[in-house]
Amino acid sequence: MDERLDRLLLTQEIADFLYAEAELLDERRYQEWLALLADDIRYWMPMRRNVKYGEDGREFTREKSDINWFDEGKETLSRRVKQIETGIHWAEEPRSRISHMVSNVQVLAATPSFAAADEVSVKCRFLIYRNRVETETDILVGKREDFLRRGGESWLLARRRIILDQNVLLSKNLTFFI
Amino acid sequence: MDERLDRLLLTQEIADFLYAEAELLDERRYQEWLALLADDIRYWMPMRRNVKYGEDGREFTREKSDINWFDEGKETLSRRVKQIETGIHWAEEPRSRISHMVSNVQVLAATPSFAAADEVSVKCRFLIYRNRVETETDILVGKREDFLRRGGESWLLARRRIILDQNVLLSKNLTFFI
Amino acid sequence: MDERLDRLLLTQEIADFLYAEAELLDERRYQEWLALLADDIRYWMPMRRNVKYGEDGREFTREKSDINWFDEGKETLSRRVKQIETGIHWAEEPRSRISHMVSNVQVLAATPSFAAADEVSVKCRFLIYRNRVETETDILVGKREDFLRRGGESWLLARRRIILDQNVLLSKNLTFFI
Amino acid sequence: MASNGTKGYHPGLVDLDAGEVSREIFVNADIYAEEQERIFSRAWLHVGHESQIPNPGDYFVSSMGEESVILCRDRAGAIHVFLNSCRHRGMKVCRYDEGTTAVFTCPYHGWSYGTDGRLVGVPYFREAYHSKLDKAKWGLVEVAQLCNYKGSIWATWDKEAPSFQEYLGDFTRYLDLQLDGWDGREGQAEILGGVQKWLVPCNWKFPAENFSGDTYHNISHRSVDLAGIGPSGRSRRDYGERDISRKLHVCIPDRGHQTILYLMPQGEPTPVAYQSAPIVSEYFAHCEAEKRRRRGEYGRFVGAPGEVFPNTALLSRQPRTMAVWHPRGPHQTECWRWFFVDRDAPNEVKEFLRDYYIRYSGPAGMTEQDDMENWNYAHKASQGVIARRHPYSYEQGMDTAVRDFEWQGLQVPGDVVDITEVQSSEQPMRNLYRRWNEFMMADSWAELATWRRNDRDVAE
Amino acid sequence: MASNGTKGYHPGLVDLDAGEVSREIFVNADIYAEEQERIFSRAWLHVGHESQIPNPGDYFVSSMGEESVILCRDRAGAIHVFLNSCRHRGMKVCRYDEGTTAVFTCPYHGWSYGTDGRLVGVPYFREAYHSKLDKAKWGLVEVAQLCNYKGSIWATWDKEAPSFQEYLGDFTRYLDLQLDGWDGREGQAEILGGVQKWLVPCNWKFPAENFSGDTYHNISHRSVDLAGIGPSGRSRRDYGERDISRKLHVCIPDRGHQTILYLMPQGEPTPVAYQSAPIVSEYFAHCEAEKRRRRGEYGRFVGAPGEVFPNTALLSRQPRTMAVWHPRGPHQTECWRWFFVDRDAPNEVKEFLRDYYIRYSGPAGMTEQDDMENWNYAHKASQGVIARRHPYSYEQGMDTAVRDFEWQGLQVPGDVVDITEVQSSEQPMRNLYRRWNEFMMADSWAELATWRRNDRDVAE
Amino acid sequence: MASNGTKGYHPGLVDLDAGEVSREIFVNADIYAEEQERIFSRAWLHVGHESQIPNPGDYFVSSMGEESVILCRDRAGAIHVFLNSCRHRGMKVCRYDEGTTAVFTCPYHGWSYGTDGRLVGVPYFREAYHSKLDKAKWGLVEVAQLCNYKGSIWATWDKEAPSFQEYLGDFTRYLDLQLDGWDGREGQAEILGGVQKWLVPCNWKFPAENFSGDTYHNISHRSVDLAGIGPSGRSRRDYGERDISRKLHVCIPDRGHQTILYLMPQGEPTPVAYQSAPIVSEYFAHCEAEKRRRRGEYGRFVGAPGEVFPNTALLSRQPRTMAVWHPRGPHQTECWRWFFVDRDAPNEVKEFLRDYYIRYSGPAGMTEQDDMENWNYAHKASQGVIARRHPYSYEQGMDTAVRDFEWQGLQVPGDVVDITEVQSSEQPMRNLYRRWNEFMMADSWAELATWRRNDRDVAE
Ligand code: FES
Ligand code: FES
Ligand code: FES
Ligand SMILES: [Fe+3]
Ligand SMILES: [Fe+3]
Ligand SMILES: [Fe+3]
Repeated sequence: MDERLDRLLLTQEIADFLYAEAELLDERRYQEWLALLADDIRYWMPMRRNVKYGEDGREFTREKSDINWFDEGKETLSRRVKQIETGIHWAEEPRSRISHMVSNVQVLAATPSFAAADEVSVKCRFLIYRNRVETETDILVGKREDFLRRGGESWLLARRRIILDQNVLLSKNLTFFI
Repeated sequence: MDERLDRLLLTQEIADFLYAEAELLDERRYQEWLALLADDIRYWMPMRRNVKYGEDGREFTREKSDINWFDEGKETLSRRVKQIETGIHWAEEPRSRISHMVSNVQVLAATPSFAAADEVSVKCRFLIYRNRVETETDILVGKREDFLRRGGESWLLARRRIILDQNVLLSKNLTFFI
Repeated sequence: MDERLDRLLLTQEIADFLYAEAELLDERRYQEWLALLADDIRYWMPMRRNVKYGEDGREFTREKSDINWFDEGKETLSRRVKQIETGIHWAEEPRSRISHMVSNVQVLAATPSFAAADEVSVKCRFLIYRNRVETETDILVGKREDFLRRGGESWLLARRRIILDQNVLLSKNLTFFI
Repeated sequence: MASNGTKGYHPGLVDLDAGEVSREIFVNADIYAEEQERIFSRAWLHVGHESQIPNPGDYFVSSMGEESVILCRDRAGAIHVFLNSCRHRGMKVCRYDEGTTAVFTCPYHGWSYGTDGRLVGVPYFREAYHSKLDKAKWGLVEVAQLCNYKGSIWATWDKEAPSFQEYLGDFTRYLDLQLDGWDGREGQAEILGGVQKWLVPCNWKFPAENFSGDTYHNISHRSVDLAGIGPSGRSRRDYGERDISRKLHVCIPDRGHQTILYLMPQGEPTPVAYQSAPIVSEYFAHCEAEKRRRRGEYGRFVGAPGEVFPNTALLSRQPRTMAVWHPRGPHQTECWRWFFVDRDAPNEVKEFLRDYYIRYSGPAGMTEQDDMENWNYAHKASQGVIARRHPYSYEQGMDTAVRDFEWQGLQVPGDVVDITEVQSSEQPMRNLYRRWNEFMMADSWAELATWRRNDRDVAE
Repeated sequence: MASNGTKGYHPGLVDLDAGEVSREIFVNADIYAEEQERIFSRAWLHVGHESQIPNPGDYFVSSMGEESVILCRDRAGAIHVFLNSCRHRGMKVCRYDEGTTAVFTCPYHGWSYGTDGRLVGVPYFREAYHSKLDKAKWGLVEVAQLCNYKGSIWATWDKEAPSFQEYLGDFTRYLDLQLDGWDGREGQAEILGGVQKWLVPCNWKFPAENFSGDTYHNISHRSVDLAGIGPSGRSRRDYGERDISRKLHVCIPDRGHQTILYLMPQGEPTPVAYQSAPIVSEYFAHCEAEKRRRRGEYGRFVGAPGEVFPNTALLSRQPRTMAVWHPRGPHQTECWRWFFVDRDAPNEVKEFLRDYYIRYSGPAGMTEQDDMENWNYAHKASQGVIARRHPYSYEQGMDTAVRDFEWQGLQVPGDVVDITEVQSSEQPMRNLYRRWNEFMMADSWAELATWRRNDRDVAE
Repeated sequence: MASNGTKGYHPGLVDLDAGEVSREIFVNADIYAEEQERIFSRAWLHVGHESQIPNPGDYFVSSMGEESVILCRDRAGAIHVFLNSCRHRGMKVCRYDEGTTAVFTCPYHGWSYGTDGRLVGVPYFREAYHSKLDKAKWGLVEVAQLCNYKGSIWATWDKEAPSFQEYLGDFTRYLDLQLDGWDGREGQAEILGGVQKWLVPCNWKFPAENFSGDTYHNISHRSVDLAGIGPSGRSRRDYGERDISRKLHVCIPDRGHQTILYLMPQGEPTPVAYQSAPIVSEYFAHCEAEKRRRRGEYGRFVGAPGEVFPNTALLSRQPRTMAVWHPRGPHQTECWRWFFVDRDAPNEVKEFLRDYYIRYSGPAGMTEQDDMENWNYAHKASQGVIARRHPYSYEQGMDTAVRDFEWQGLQVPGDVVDITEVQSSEQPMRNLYRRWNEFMMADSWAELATWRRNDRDVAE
């Protein structure tokens, strides 16, 4: 019973973190969002290929050696925020109306334990709805694998792997965080 | 530990309420849905403008003074239900096939306490899928901020603020509840 | 308090099961998915009609007597898996990129009790995003009513009723599991 | 072949003698393309209201036909309407819905335009252009004519078009019902914050003809009548005065404008409305009295849905709104709706009316919802090759309109059908499509200003 | 320019001497528009089955070409097919899929039509119309001809078209295999509840030619063969009789109908099938014997996929279904599929077959899924300017069809290619496009009824 | 009527004397259709890079214009480009993005093609085809000409087209900057794994003209300049050499190719870059020296954005990429981007550059994002009937180009505008549309190879 409860409490805590993060992004509170990122964060979103059955190894572009949609750390992420906050980043000016829907939150691992976790790996599904100017609309859906590390009060996002369910990107840009 | 547990139990209780509410709407059990609304409910859905960076104050139309998509109380909501139930409200006859997806449930505040809450403010994301007649389809996504009050057995919805991520409404009508 | 906690723990346990199931499907681990299905599973997805107000009885095609989108047991489901795994099931070769989003998880009943449940009936909303080849994209949204039975370690899916919010199917095929 | 139908418009498609109009004009892509040239680039279109841009530098981004335009007030206080597209490479220079600015600077290469449309900033003008670019030639494209009529802003792309007043003709008096105060004072209207914008999958002419005065479709609003929406808490959407007034269809031949009009009896006061809300009731009672005083006999006019050709809808009673039906392809319309109250009305009155407007109008409006459902599926069911062979019927009340209609000592300008007893007619739609046909056929405003010829004829 | 290709159809695009057909006829928007006029408004189209509307007032909303139609039974029990669009402003009068009603009342202005299509209700007919509207003229648009052939309902918009029987010609006998009981009794078919409807991004002719008898694409079904789907639990989708019968391609020249046919040996009983399910096995054994008795030598016919020109697919063996390929633009098809069982079959048999049908057919059908994938991407890869320069190949088995084919004392009506040994031919597709070309070229049914001229020639 | 504008292209729309180009050529559907025939099926197009298919049997699925093509290496090692569509019924024969195979087997009926395009497998060839099908005639459609230029693969569908080298003309030297090593060695480029593909809602010519050398839109990148993205950690996207070099617009008249070029001073070494990263800094310093040694004076060339007519973009400095703008309808473009590094560069250098490329380029690229926003809304705001009446302005630096431009003893091939002081010109766009106009007007390559006539003139 206790173990189930520990798992439950941790899962809810992590879910709350992910929801709070989504809240900051959707409310455009980017500086607060940056504060949730570990200094050594890796933010990676590979591209996907159509491959023959059995050749799944070649489906994703490789982190740190291939071209990816995103493959960067906190410095670049901070610059992206800074760019939006210039108020003249035309691709986000006027700014998009965005909702991050996070579902299927699964805590895959917790160390040292669920009862006293310092590090957690969590997977979820996301749907991002982005609408801007008059009728421009994008829907992006996929999976996210996050690695969280306890940092003082809160948790810190130490690594994010984003799997978008697309081949040709169906949006003209990726000016938002996923 | 206890406090975390209280928070957890309340969050789940509120989530259950929101899911049950969605169930009533999707199952077209409108009278039961009305029973979940406080007599003094305020149901507000502003329109959104594209504004210059830094002028966010002008993004939303104002409750009770501007024109909004919705800005009404229980009497009007009841009339809307009554209209559908005439069976000749052509915009809903034949009736739409609707799913309310509710995610990112966050209890923002509970008074007097999480352990013994009488009032709760909760925020979530919604995706409404609406399909009707042959191929007519709408997807609406956004945020909801609800204020719930304990009313006897169950909770009552005392206030709902709906933020739709659209500027020009991409649907021909809003004959459903959000 | 205990009862609320039992309900909470069970709900989370069932949600975890549904998320884990979605994970297996999205990761194309079909054999493991089959292992989650009871031998006597009934997998039913009716078609939907536009009917006059008050004639809801005729909205859905009937299980086991009408034509349905799906109305089958484990043998046929296993053959579907086998077909995909031939690597030459062209409708899934190259394979689709799929995400199952599960939300609004509601445990409707548990027997004999929430504390020691052997059987559970659970309802949720689903959104399935399917993208394949270059730009082909489908979004399917609806409700699922599952009946789960405890089978040794894990739970087993004993019955699934899928209500898709469509009339004319807006996808060219249903080569994936819902 | 008919599935994309006849190539372009030919007059047989609108047959007013037979009272029939072909479905082609609603669903045919070539005819739609012609409409953009022949109607939307030549007619006067409604753009907005001056109260939306009270101060110098204020702007409101509106639409004329398919295109985005900027309604703004320059530093000298003059009002302008510009095409919202940079002259250099076409970039949409203003992508905000409204605001205040000193210049419109293009995001692409930085050309900047004053609020009077002049090209004021060209990066590297001296270096890259060797000061040769003729800035005077490359300002924002401005409408050919603009008119501020009692606060409402109208514009046309055609410099040959007659003045807006001449364009309105005798319809002026009916437009006044929309724009003046309920008490009859000039231009007292104020726009509530928030312009509704939404998309409907139908041709723009479905709402246009509906608001021309479709008195025949009340049956489609039966559900809201049963549910009750009335400001008096009563279940009918209309008012006591109906019982004592004459209900008229008023059409301005040669102009294509038409409206429903309620004509009150002579001498009798307008019945009290909104009894449920004393303050509101008093306000309107007071205004009615004032109106009679100010307007004399014409104070007996009470407005109702009407249409200024081609795509501006009036509704000068509660819910008091104006709408524009922007074409967005043959099969889609973007509806915009402005909401009106008397500037000087008490807040209780404004609040009371606002509540009513919101639940009545637009996509969330219990009344308008059913209209849009009908427009959507009437359009959809008219696209096929067989459907196109069967014209719509506009025979209702053929040849029943009279000129010089008079009742109890008051003459009503325009062609009038008294529908008090007959309940309905399709005279307004026939008036609309007669004018629409003229626009589609005429090659110049010289042809379109038919009344000038008529006057001449008379003169001779 | 070729990207929207040649403007409209010209005969060179179908070159049957060379056995080539241009990709233009599949992807060109102008040709698609012509098809709506020349094919779908002139040919006989399948609408539904009488068992779907057993009682007076019953209706089933179906589709003919791009358009929605109402199949209904009037109070006198007569069957009608009407365009589902109000004559007044075109509103879709019935938006339910099926049901029972006394009248169809339009939601917009309330005109109502009887189940016999007559305009029976016009609000304010006396007042607003002064009783002048000619109601007889404004009833629902009805098809020009309707035929109830053994329970299947067919209709055409063209009054000049020949009778359905004449339209079928010698194909009647093959259609009977679909509509009669398996035991050979007339019109014993019953439709299972639920008509499948789904969208496929391809031109309607891809499924039409596939079901005309594409015996060449079995390879695309290899995965389901490996997975196993057979009703006998065996891994092949077909049956023992294949081993002993002749497999034929049968085409009706001048009509554009074609099918695959299995011809059983003389005297030999049809091999037992469905051994895994004794009741089913017995039922079919019994029916086979009965059929031989009733039909004599023709009882040796066993059906298979076939096509009634232009867009109705037959499949008269298990899974026993009929399908219609509704055009929804040049690049999209809406597929409808009806499922058949013998009305008097035991429930175990119906249940057994239903299971098989569901897992075999339609968007969730393990077999049909791969067909649709091919139609989708064959269409998509044929749209480009270079692709359009390269016609498809239809050379398979050119000039191998014989008239008066006979085997073991039974003559088979139509042009026949015996594919038992050669495995496959493209004679059915050539037959389809020959007829398609005639429809696209001919200006009248006088031209299209080529057989009449031929008969006359013979007579002379 | 103008809403779908003029029917097709006519030369007045590109008026280079006035320095104006009509919006029609960007938004008109008929002109778009003509482009597919006249430009994309006749010009040389970029397909990929040989390093993507190093071994026999390797393939990469690419695109030419609207169509999918297969770039592959046959068993003998020869490189081919084929239309990705089966000859039988058009099925897309290869639906993977890349891989290795012995044959391409069609999923529909199983025809199979060798990696040399020959039709090698036809099921039932003997039985069903009676061995009559002329296999030699039905192989995969292959491009008319293919050229492997320093590892980059180019192809054209037109056998009349001149060789790629002749097509390039004097532009060769600038393409070399893209394909050779930074140290000047031939064809040292390597493609990083992963080709970016994304959709932008604009006509393909917006990116084409932007990459032709739009030196005027830096202002639109102000936000990234402020945020800082530079590889040196500095906030500017460009480099020290700018301060000492001449910045040129180089255009190849008659060919339609153009680029920006930095010309270094004689004798002076190129300033050190990337000081923040010593290894990278050293590498480039070393390469610069090597390049000067190898290329002599031409080593003073430093590349920049450029365009090979019609739709291939070069960027031969960091971020070193090539892009193709595939037309996907008049209103949509599919962008593909390949990323280059020197094959023999140290891993630290490759890694360093890769990071920079990713944050700079493509849909997630902080720089390119703002370009696409501008292309999107410039296109959108140019579609209306009024907008189309107002051409874009291309007057910048008219008549300022010189032939035989020389600086410090080095002559630069092509027409050159020195923009070092004037900052910018629109000569490259004028060069692009001049050639575009020739393609749209000319009926044959005999006409298009204008330089041959010029040479002849000279000869005479
Ligand atoms: S597009 Fe506006 S400045 Fe170039
Ligand atoms: S549209 Fe049917 S009654 Fe008017
Ligand atoms: S389509 Fe390729 S073999 Fe038939
Ligand atoms: Fe109405
Ligand atoms: Fe098949
Ligand atoms: Fe740029």
